[in-house]
Amino acid sequence: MSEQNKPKLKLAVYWGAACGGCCVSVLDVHEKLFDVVAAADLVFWPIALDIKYKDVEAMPDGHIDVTLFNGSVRNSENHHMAKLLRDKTKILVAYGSCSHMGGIPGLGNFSSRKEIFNRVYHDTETTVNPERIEPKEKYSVAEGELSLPEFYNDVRTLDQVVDVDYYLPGCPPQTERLVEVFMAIVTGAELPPTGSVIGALEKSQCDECERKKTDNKLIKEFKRPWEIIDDGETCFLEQGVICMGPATRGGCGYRCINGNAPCKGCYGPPADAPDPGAKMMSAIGTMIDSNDEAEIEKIVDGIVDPAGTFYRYSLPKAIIRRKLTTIKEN
Amino acid sequence: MTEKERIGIIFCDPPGGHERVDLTELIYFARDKLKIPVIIEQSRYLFSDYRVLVETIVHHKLSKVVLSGVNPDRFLNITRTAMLESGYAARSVVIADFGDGYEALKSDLGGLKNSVEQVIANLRAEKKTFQTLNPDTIVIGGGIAGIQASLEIAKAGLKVHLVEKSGTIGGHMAMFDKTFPTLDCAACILTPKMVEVGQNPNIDLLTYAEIVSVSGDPGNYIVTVNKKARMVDLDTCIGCGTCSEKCPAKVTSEFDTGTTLRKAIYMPFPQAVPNKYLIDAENCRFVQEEKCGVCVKVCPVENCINFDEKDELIEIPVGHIILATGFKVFDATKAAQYGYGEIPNVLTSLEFERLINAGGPTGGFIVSRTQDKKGNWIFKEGSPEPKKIGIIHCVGSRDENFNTHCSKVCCMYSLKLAHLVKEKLPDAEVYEYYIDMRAFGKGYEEFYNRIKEEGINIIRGRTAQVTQSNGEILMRSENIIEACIEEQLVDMVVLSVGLEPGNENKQMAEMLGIELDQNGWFKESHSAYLPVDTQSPGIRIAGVCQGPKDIPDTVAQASAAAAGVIQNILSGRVFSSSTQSPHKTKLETVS
Amino acid sequence: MITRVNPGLKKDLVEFGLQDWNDCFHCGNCTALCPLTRNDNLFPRKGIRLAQMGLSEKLATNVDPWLCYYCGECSDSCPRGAQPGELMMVLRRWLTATYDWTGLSRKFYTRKSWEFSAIGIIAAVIIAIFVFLLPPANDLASNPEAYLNDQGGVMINSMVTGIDSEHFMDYIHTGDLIMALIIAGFLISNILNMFLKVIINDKTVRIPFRSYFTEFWRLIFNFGTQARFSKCDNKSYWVGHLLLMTGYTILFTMIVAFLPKFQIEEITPWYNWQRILGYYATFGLMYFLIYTTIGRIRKSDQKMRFSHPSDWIFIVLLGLTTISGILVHIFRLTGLPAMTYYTYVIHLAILVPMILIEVPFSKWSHLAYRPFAIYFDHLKKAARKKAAKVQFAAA
Amino acid sequence: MEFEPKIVAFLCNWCSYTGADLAGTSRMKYPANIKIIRIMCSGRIGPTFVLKAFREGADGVMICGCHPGDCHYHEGNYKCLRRYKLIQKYIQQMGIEQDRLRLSWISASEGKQFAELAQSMTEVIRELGPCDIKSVMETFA
Amino acid sequence: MSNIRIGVYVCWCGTNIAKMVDVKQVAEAVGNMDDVVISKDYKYMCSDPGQELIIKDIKEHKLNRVVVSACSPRIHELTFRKALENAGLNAYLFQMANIREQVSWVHVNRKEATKKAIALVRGAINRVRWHEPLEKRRVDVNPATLIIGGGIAGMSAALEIARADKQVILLEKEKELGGQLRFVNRTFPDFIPTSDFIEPMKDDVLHHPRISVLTEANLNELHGYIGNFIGHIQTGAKELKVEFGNIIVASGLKPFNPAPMENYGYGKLPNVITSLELEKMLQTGEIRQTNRKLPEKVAIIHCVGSRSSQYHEFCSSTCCMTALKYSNQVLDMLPNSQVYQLYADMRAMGKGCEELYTATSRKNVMFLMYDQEDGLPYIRKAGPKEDCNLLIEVNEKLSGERIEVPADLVVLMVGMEAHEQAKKLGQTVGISLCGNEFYIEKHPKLDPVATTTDGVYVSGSCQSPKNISDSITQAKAAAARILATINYGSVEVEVTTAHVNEDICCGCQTCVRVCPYGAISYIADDRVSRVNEVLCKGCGTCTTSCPTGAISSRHFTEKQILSQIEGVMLELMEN
Repeated sequence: MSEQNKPKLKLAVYWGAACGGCCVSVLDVHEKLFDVVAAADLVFWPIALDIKYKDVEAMPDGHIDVTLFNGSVRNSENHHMAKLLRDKTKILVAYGSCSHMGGIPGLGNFSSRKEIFNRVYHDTETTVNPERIEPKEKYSVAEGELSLPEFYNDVRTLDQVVDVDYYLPGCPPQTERLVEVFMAIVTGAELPPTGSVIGALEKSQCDECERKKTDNKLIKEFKRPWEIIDDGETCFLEQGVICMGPATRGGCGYRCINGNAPCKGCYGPPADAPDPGAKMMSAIGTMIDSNDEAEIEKIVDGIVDPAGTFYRYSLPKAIIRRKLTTIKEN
Repeated sequence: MTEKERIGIIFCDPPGGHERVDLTELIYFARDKLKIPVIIEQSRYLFSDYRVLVETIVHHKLSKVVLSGVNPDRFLNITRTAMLESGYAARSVVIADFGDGYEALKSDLGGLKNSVEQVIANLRAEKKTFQTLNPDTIVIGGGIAGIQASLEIAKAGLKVHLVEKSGTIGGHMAMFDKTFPTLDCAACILTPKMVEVGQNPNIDLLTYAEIVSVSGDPGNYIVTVNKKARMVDLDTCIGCGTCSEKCPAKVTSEFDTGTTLRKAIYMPFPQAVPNKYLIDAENCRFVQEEKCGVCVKVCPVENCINFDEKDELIEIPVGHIILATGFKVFDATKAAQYGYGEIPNVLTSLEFERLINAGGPTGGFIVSRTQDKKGNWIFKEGSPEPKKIGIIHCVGSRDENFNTHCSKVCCMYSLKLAHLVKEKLPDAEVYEYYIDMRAFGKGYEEFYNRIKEEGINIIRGRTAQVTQSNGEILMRSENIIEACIEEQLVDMVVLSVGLEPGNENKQMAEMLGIELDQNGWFKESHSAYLPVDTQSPGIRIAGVCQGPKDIPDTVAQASAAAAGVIQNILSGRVFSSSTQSPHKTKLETVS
Repeated sequence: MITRVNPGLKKDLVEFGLQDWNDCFHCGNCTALCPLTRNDNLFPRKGIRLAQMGLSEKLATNVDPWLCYYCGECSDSCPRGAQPGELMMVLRRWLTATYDWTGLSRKFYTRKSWEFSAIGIIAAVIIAIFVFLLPPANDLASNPEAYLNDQGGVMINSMVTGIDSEHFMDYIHTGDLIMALIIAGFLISNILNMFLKVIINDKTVRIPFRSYFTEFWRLIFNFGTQARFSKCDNKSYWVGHLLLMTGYTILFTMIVAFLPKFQIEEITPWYNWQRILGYYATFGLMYFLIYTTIGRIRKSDQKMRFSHPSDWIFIVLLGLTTISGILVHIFRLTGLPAMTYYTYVIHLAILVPMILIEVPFSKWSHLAYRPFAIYFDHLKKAARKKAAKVQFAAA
Repeated sequence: MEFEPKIVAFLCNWCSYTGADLAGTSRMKYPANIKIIRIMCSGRIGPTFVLKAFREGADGVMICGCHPGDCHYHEGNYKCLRRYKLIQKYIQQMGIEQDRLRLSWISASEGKQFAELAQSMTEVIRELGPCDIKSVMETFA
Repeated sequence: MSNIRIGVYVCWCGTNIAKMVDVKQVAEAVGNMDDVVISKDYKYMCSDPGQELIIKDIKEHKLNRVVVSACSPRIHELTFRKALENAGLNAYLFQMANIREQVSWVHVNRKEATKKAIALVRGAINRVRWHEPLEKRRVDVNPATLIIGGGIAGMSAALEIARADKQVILLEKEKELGGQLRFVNRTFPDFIPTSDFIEPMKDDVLHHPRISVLTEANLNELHGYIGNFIGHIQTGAKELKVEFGNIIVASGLKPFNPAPMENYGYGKLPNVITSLELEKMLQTGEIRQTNRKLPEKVAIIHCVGSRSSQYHEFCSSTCCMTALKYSNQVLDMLPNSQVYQLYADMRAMGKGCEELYTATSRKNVMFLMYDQEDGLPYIRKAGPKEDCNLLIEVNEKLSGERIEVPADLVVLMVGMEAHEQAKKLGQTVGISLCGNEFYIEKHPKLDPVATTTDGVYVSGSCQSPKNISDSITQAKAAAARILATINYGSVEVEVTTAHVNEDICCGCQTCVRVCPYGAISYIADDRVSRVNEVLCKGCGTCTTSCPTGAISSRHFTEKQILSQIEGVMLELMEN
């Protein structure tokens, strides 16, 4: 009875630079959606509801109780909406790897805006653009001025532009975790301190990974997953395959590992390792089994793309979060 | 000691021990004449079980036991063990041997009586009681041996006085550049130890001090030390060096073996411990002529420099003495055929050691000695580098004209020096002349093989003569393996001078009542078995003052000497058997 | 070629006066110090080594000991007190015995009784000859004036009687010649033996025939000058030795070749060449004798520290010969015919054994061996040089 | 104003820091651009510190440890060497010249070598010019 | 973190710093940083008044962090830590900035130097903010000691410790004590019968109430750490579990077997014997050939198996002198015989040894030198007509001749080599082997008896071949270390160790192999790794290798160092 009397939670879901997978993961609640709707009103969700930005702008500050913001901040629109939703929301949740750590769009930091434009609008083999037209932020037509969001040089995570209350990692986050979190909010359970990662384990993957682990982590040659005959049981690292598991939070359900693929790190680092790539690089460096300089170099060369490997989901969050040369072209 | 000494005599049964012998007369003699309270004549039962022996000793409250009879030394060990167990020193067991067996009872009873009487008299005459053992130790000499021994004892929580005659500890090792065969930098491994000595609260460091006299007995010595006037207050000096900068008096530096100059107020070397300055009174203008005093004016600390300071005699009561006085190097001027002192670029190995040392006169550059404007021969950075260097082994060692002993370390340090030359001057040619290559220790032979591969000419044959020839130096030797005379022109000659006993050894030995061997090193009490003990219990020797040795052996000896001290103090029984020779001497105190 | 080591040689060498040579640990100090040593003649160490190992054949081939003049510096600075210089001396004795085919030399060196007996017998024979065949004139003592010449000196050829006494001088001269022949015979045969051992037995060299002549001057030169000795650091030895050498040679030549020229009745004036030469020789001998005797008694010097009996016998014999010779001369000049006769007999009784024994069999023989050693050594060098040249040309 | 490189040097406590001290006590001169951070062992140095230094505006980073075989902790310096190679590869990918990061072995007695290293590193960085990574990262749009 | 109160002190060091660095400016520049309560400069911080100043300020201003910017921390870090302790503050809440060795003494531009000094001080301030109080820790030491090996070294060590009234357990794998010295009858250079001291020593060891001797015993397993070891000892069929605080390994060595060296024909030719066989003959008092005749010529060949490129490269150190000893003993017994010594270099070092060499050379001994690189001596049987049994062919180096040595008896001075069990024992107790299979010591110069495992010591010939007195010296040295720790009752262990945050550790075990001290182990039950902080020396390698950030190094935490980097790099506001 009392629950019915309580005002329903106001919920918003928004996507920045994202693939949409996160929104799908919200949809994946399936029949539980009814429970959600029973407890909350969805006040803003561009892919599902037709609510305009100006409607949101019209909301008083703190109107929305919870916003799930997925996607990273790639352009001025993302930036604007992040700020807007921050103002309007009591609890802003960075939902999914992209808003948490930059995610796959974050790999855009290996290139500058100019490089990206060149690739997309000129260099791609299928592109026919003899006039070398590029998107413009403002374009005057007869009807007036048209505008496009500004494409930023840099991809940022949500918390690099606004304050974030909670992080719900994953690419995409596990739907079960979302439901658990949501239910916790609804039932008014005591919330963890702001800034916490929710919906994931404190410990990293290895804690519950079922593969057999020993201290024999000595690597003479780095291998790609297809280069080994995986017995399905031995720790990937002990087989020479780089697995981000030790530097990645558990809670994802080990889907990759269960599917005999090493962890790529989408769930982000445990609490004391803010830069999982650096941590993993450090650990992997230690595992190289040689004291001879030339041999070490040879082994290191076996890692084809260290930056991409260690920072697949977290580049914008890394200590050095973008490639250096790009700005010079701007 | 308040409690009266209780002496017991045990007559040991003859070996085999079936026949009983009549000891009546001896027993009466012992009881009535010698007034020995406890006489045990049936020993077989006693020695059958160690516990019985202990019980008997405890029961009779024996503080000393005389073992008599035929071959009583059979039971010496067990009795000693029992005495140790009962809380007495092992030396409280003495032997009065019957010699040829019980036959003597009939033929030479008078002689037996005499011998027993004498032993007892000796025992009673021994007034030394060690129950007030002083747990402090004095270590004489602040080289690596003294440092190691002091640290070892101090780490056991015991008090050590470390006396060093120069202004800093460190000894010869501090002067070296690298150590063979690992080529560790000597300073890198030594200075932390020196700092540790300076900081250890259990170590009372007395530098610039000399031993004047020693009195007392083992366990309770009084050592009189002359603390020479440093004239700089150790507590307030902050080691800033301003005084030294301004001091006008220059003298040759002992630390750099005369290759550089130092001031009259100086710190022996930058890493010295204590890291404080001192005034060399003999060369100080103020002390000598009462003119100058500039150091006092520039010193930023008030009352730090005090010219009125006088030498001070202090008495240090200690229980043990460890001698670690080290060595002096052979005076190469004595070997006139090598022209040392006449030919400027003939150096001793110690000088060369300073020359290649990064902290040395040229900052580690190997250069020839050149003449400065005043005509002094000095090492100066930027002087021409020698292109050919000769190294002569066994200078002053293995030579009847000087020292017959082998100095043990010269072969290895010469190889090391050759290596360092090659390292610093890869194009230089090095010629080493040796007699036997004594690469004896761990990793040494391997080091020798490595050096051989570095392109150093290692020639068997002792250089007979070094002469000057048109600005170059001519070394004449026989290459024994190649069977030819080698006349080698070089730019620099390094004499691998041997080690000699220190000048003060003789006086020290007299003062302490210990012996020197024929070469002048302190004599250990048993060459194989007791390498760090001396004839005098309570005095131990460590390091090169006992005989030439390398650093690891010196360190091991220092620790071993410390072991004896700690052991004595820990056991509370002062001079256990380990301090004495196991040789048996009849009718004397055996321990 | 493999050689067997023979520790027995040591015992042999001890008999020739060997001291502590086994102390040597082969540092090479002695060789490097020696101003005379060359790459072809590494001594003393090489010799010590061969001796220590008992390689006697190699030693016999080796002339190095003769090239050493025993300045003693090597022994002085030897780090082990091994007396390399003295060993060279011992080896010279041993070599002398080795070259001597008669075996007498070995006996004289190793058995004192043999040497003394030999000296005694020869002296006795000389004295016997005089006593029985050439006794003094009957009135030699009672009527000395009769035997004086105008100048008041003794007429030396008239002081004997006996058979054919007027040919006294001829007897003596003949005796001298016989003596010279004997020693020449022994010496030459010994030198031939030396040649056999040093040159012929050494299979490693083939002496080019020409060299025998081209190198011959060295023999003469070194015999006359002792030039090598002068290279030793202490020159005073060389001076003494040269004085001795020349003096001795002069006297020897004079008595053997020119006796009739100066054993004459009249006294020649002092500036006569014979007398001047004679005085020079006497001075030379006396200088050497005094110098050596004092040195050996005081053991002042390394080379004089160890005195083998043969050294003393040599000094004593030479000394007595010289002194008796001087006395003969003085008695002659002062007109004491009887004294002249007796000292003359004594002089001969010492001189003859000395020359007969010392020259071919003992110490004095080095007079000949040394220059020959140098000669042979140069022959070998020449041979090696040629061999090297041939090899070089072939290459 | 001339470009003054900012260089962070991580020195192991036992060899290199002592070596740098020796350079000091021997009054050897080297440029003031080097700022030293003491670490117990070069084996403690990982990408985090290096990247952090670049991120905070360092134009160059130096890592110094004991010579191979001399490590106070046996083989921390080898661990460092392995990581160093990997970091080198990574920073290159991130557009930072590899010369900006240098690993050198400096023993406790090599004060002179340290001073020379500091000198040469400074020159190399001066040649390379400033590392803009800090400003680049701060530029958002 | 709000209650952090930092005091900053900039030292002039007389003119040493002040001449090149504007110390006042430094103090001012950092004075306005967050949490900095006071910032002062003073002439001599290390002097007593300087330290007093700090103590006074700590009390007055309730400082809880202190930064001193002066000389190298290697010189005065301890001094100031003590000052903090005197003021009642934990010693580790302190950081030094080295502006003397790293600034004033090496730079020439005052402005630059001042700028750098400010940066360094800022780094220190940033770092000290994150410092945590650390407590010094000690572990208790079990006063019992385990000694492995009952040779001269093991026995000496045992007696040394037992005589100080401390318990010793002595393990010997053979039936009786004595080790290699059982086979040696006299010492060099003094010819003292070894029984003179070995026998009394054995008696002492066997009788000593403080020594438990276990013969035919082996150490199977070892657990624990310094002061607290537990060993499983196998004696016969029994396995004992023993607790002790320290271990001395004195397991000795074994002689080289010359059988594989064909040139010597050992085992094939009669009358070719090893030094040990000769020693046995000397012990029985008879030296005889195989056919019972007395030998007249005895040849002794040195360096058999030692100094060889094929067998052992190292020098066995004692054989030269032993060979000289044999020469004398043989000549004493057979005065008319001839001895030949075929040696390479005569290594007569040590007290009295050169003198023995000289004395020996004066006897019937012929010294012949050979060089292994120039071919080894070759022994063959002599013909029936020869006056000897064997002939040795060799290139004699001192004469350059190829010679032949006749001999009736040839003695091979076999070198020494490590025991075959050395490796296994080393693994059990945690000592590594060096290239030649001997145990490696902690530091070849200054720590010749300790090993990299605390509480485990080596002594005697298991570390490298040694003579008697050196073995005994080493044994006593090891005993000294142990007695010192026992006397203290406890040993201090490293404060700045690593530790694992078990809430984060995922058990990936990357760290386990990284630790050079074996201090980290994986606890399977808890699925985490754990650091044994007694063994940890605080190098921090594991911290850096931990991919989860679960391990941190005390006093060198990630936060501390990263903040220091930030501080050092803070741009100075240009004036």
